Amino acid sequence: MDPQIIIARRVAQELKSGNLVNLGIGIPTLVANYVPADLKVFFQSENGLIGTGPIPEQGMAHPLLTDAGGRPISALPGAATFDSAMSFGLIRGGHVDVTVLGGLQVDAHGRLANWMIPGKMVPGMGGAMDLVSGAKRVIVAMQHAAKGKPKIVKKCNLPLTSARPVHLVVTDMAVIGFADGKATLLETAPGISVAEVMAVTEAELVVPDDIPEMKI
Amino acid sequence: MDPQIIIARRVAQELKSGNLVNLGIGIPTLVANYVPADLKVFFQSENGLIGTGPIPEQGMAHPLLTDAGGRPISALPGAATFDSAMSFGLIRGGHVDVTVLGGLQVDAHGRLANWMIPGKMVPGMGGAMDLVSGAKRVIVAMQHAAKGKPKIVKKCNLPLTSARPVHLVVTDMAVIGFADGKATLLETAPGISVAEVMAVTEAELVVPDDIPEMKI
Amino acid sequence: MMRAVSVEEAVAMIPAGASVMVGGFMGVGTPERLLDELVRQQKTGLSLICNDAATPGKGVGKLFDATLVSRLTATHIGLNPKAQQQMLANQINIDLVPQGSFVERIRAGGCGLGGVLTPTGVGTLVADGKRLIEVDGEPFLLETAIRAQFALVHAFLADYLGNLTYALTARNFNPIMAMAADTVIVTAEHIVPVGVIAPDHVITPAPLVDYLITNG
Amino acid sequence: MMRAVSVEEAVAMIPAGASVMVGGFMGVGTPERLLDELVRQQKTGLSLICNDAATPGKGVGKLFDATLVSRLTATHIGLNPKAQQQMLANQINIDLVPQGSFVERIRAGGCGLGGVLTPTGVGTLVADGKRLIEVDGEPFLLETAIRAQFALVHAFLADYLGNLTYALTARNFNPIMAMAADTVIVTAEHIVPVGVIAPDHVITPAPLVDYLITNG
Repeated sequence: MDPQIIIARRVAQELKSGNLVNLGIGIPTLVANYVPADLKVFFQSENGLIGTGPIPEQGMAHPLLTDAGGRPISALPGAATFDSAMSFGLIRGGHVDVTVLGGLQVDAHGRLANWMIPGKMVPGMGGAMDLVSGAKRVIVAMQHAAKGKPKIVKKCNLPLTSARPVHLVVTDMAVIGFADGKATLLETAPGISVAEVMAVTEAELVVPDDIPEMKI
Repeated sequence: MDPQIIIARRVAQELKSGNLVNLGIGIPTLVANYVPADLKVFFQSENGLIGTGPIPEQGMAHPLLTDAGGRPISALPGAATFDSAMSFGLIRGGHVDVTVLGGLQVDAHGRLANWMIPGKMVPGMGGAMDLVSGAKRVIVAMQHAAKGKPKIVKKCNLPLTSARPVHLVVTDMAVIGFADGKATLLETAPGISVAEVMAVTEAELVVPDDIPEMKI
Repeated sequence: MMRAVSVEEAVAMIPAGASVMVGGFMGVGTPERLLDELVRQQKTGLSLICNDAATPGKGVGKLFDATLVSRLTATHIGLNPKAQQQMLANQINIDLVPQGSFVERIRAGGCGLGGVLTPTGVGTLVADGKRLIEVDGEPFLLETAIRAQFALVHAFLADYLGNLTYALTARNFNPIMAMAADTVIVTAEHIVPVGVIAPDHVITPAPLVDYLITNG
Repeated sequence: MMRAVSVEEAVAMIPAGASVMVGGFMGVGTPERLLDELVRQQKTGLSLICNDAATPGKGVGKLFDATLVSRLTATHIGLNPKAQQQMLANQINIDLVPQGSFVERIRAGGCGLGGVLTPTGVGTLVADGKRLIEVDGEPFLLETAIRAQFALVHAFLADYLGNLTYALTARNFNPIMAMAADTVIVTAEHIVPVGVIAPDHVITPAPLVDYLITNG
């Protein structure tokens, strides 16, 4: 299975009926494709919409209805639009139940870096800092390693997105939680051993006796 | 002429076309009655409306359309409604061009007390403190003296509404400004002499050579 | 996910002594059915957060009639003699807040802000015990966030998902309070199917609402 | 009082070097005609306040194409390579702000607040040079108010008085910026008679608008 699809499928299982969910750009966007049809989830687009629907059919897009990347989207029945102050009031105020974001690095305590590579990539933090500071639950969806280089590290050498730790990291190899402020291996991907995960994880990992396999 | 009508007529002359105006309860409310028909003034009701119209005809009132005192009002074509955060954003943000408020005392520098008589009247400040702190121009509309006791005093012994001075006080006897931080007599009411004004004014008054009579 | 419940069930969830925000301005835009039921179930010792005390027999005035309030945060209580008597007899602990600061404190509570800096109240009694913070040489009061256990909100239209709109001056504090409480309970003048309220006309998006009171 | 003017007249009022807020999110909800005219009139050295740099050829992207921007306050510029090049070449002085803080700072500027306390950015690069203020033991960053000389706003409907509504995700920063500038200039998809926009659907009340660009 495609690594991105493993991640998206597994993250989708974290969503509960009634959740207000904000998905970041990249792998997180794919999560919407794997939400069971009977699960009533509200997706927020931080440019001002709750109730984002699929990409509209050819010829049905409206230029004033887009996602945060400026791409045409649709709105489901019961959608709501609002200004940016409200959008970030929802985010920072803890009204977003789950946010799923991409990551460059996550440290041993769950702190995320995902907005800047000094001297190289300075696009700006957009809404990421508010999402990590404010959402009830923050899930990072990313590849476990970049070209063999661990992304779950002892200490981030990239600038942090927030001092607040994330709740869960879901990669193509593992699910890692930070319940007691320590990176803890919770699940491995199908066919991946604990040793293989450890080999590409720089942060010290708490490894409980029983590590179930992801059910995807 | 009724003292309240003298005041209301004179205050109405301060309003300009396009002004956003907030009128307090009491004498200030009467000001709306004396605005020339060709002057396009927007009246705000701080409970969430711009474009307040006259009291509706018998049987035409709606229970969800009231002024800040809870009394039925109407809305003019082009009216706008909004929540209280917006209402006070408009007030504190300097978008209200003129507010007209009642007063208990005004001191020699133009500082107003109008919300509390300790141990006697503690209704609360409502929106008065925001209006005096935020409106572009603050006009106090009040009787010059209460039972012969001056209301324009050296120093307020009642709690201040704001540390920011008001711009103009209009009474049944005089118009007083505070341009240089000093109470200055600008006009007298018809038939009232400067000496009569001075006799019931406790604050030191700057009295220019030429004091015109109010044109009402 | 919003649940539709009877008014009895909803109020049964509110314990005596709870902190409760109630929408409305002089009783306009107040969830009367919830207030009637609070009285019927005799929920005593409430910490009430409401713009005003309305009038006896109307809106939150009913809570004072039944002496259910032990703390009150409000901007004015001038038109409810019972609330004033209870305050002067020290039966109610009262905190009077300027209206603009009142709504910003609630907004801050709902939007994840620690507080706001306002010029309102600087140099007055309201500044007592509050931090004065200078920005570019200008003094501001730090007004900190307020939240409550329950927000009782009255809408004009609610759809089956919980999207809300408000009518005219009945909007006032309702949408702000709907963000600032752990549990949000809503009454509506009309309950309508999903899709009846256009996305651009939704003021309170569905995920903010916990309980909607059913008709009858 | 709002005045209807041509796009040429409106932009002629903006001097080179002015501070200008522009509504829009990735070019959606941006007043394109005003941007085209800024380019035509070659208004150089602008201090631009806008959520993002859009993309070349679209929205504020046009200002970077024409190298008219010398300062930029934004939340991300990742999708505009020209803006990134100009930043890396030190042709633009750039201030990156988290999106929730960005909109709250503008809201504060428009609503007469000195600033807000936000948890976003605490413990990150964003905290550099900012005051850390504790409330009940929790650390917050003080984010101060932003205003501009001009706000360029794009609405969906504008009426002859200047009342505005917005459509779908094109609302974003427009109504917030419409409160935070000395002069507010508006383009609208449709100009309609007074009364066409219901009072409850007005997002920006008429008194906030200084100039409305006429059709054609």
